[in-house]
Amino acid sequence: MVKALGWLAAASVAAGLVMALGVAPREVTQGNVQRIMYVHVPLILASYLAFVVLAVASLVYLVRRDEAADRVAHASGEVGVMFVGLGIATGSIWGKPTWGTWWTWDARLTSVAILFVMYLGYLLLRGTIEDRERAARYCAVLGIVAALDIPLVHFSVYWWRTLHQPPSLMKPGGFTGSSSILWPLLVNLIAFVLLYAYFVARRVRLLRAEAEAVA
Amino acid sequence: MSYARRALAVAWKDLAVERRSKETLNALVFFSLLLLFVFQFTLGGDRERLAAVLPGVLWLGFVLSALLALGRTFLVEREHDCWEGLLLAPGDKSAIYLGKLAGNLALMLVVEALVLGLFAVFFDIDLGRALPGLVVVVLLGTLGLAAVGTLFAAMTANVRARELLFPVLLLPVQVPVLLATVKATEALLLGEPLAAVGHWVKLLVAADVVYLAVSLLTFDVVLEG
Amino acid sequence: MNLEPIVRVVDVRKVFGLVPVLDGVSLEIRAGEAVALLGANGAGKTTLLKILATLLRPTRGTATIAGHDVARAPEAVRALLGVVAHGAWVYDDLTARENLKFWATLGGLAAGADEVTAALAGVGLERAADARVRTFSAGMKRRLSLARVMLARPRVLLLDEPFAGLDQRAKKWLEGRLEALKAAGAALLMVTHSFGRELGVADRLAVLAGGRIALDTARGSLGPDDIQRLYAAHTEDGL
Amino acid sequence: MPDNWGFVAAAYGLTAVALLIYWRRLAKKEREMEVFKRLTAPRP
Repeated sequence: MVKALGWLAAASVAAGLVMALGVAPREVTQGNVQRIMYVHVPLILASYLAFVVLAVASLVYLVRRDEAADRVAHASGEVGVMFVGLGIATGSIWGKPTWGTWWTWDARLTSVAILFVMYLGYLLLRGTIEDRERAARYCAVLGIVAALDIPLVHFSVYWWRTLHQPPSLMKPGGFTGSSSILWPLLVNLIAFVLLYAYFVARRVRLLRAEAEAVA
Repeated sequence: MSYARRALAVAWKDLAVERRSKETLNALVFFSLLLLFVFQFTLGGDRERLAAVLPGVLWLGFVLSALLALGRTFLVEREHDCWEGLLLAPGDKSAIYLGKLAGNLALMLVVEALVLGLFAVFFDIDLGRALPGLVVVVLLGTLGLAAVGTLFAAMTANVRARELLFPVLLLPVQVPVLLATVKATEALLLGEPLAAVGHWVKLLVAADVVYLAVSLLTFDVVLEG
Repeated sequence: MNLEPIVRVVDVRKVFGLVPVLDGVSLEIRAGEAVALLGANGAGKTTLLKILATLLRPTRGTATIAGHDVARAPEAVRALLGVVAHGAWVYDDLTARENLKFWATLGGLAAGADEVTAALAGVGLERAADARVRTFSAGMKRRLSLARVMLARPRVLLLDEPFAGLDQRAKKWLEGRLEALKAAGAALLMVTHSFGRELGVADRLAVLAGGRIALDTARGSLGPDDIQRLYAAHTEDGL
Repeated sequence: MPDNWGFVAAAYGLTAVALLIYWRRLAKKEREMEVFKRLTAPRP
């Protein structure tokens, strides 16, 4: 099953790549550098999915103390942090030619950076506690608190940015809605979600093997 | 109503231990004086620069002393080997959370009042008009910090490198509270009425409600040992 | 002593990392009965005590107190428990009376001032009732934690080396208190290293070796040297 | 507006490399787990 998911993910990533670099039109104002959007936006949206899955799995673990749920949370956190980290990196690579600087306190990049640090803390907590059962419990609580914090982070960062200077026109990740842009974006989004699912599946299988080896 | 009595017992115990040992209070008072001098040396001279930076500096002082105070929440239990005693107390553990939270709030508010007073005197800021609004913002912000801080202090009480882990876990989660309080303080110090920062106040209230609710619901799980 | 055991441990296994500290421990204690648990250092005595005290979850097997599973219903178990562990659970900056009052209130007991004074008198601390616990000796701190436990009138008492560090007079006094609790119907599990007079309280001796109960016998008329011989025999085989 | 293909390549390249590293790390750990299992498998 996991292997099939792997091939499916690989195929859709390849398709996404072709569409992003070939099929999608050359953006009028930004030029081809805008094609970074087709990997930057899916990475961030997939990481949001990862953090939602993490919170739900944490809740399931707390209610049913089901180790499998904890493993899903752990795997989802790991892949989520990687994706959001890559999202930030690609965002700043995109920002350099567009705004002339690697980093701007743009609302979206800021809130994504905060998520990155918050869930990096989740992985740090996971790594610090030896006793697996206690680590699972504490990480479940942190997973839920962090997820509930995401909307608060978004509101506060947006008000902090938009109430003073108008949102910059060429903001990376701005959705110019023409369909020729939307299709490649959608395909790439599905590709990265499948990739996320594939990585989580393999990581969960590995975590289960590690747990069984000890029991 | 043994729930309230148990929460009060925990709060009373913490404040009694604190009043007699004065460990944390001394550390925090000394820390805020230190902070004041550092800011005085670096910023004291230039009035305009000071006014622009003051809200950030003030809240930096509040947050750093909050980290010190909150990080020590379960220190007395750990040092006197009473952690297992808390674990084995039958009944709803969130009463212990509320007791610890009250103790933390009292301690943090005392230090914040001191820091605010010192700043007002040493940087001769006219707090007069802004004070009522400031009190509201400080109370809501401190509650937000303490609500999650007390929960995370319980989580990191028995963990290796807890002094490092605690701020790393707490600060990112507290970004909304930090943004709201600094921006609101900035506006208030510029003379704007509290209504002008209504949206920040609403965000702080929402954050406090979320933090308190999730902490009360999950504290039992954290205190399972 | 009624027949139904109040403490029942069935094939409990506990693994730390890859090391099985407990490997199938089974034990039963009835109300009003005291069991002394002997064993070498690291044999898992304190681990078993912690599992019964709901502080550790067994990797496998079950342990119940008055029918409540320690892992699944810790709250119900804790209401019946009295634990005197290595740590005396005392706040040095509070007085003996304040400590008792705090633990009683936290335990949900409506212990009035007179009850607290009586408990302090019961453990011979009435003179030091209002002194800071910081000034107490180890023996006095142990007596204070015993007073804390007796206030709650537990049905099961878990004691981790209660006699360690006590002088002869305090040992004899503690023995008397434990006999009184037993007579009142409490079940006692006492982890100890000494084979001396303190075992007088125990109705049964259990030796923990190789992760299992290697010996479980009535104390009867066994003198200290008989116990020594039995213990040596079983711990050698166990290693 | 210059096309900055270099930046596009950098973004895609970085993402590809990172995903590959993670994938290889998973594969390596899985192989290690197989070896560990064979070693600790109880003798039939």
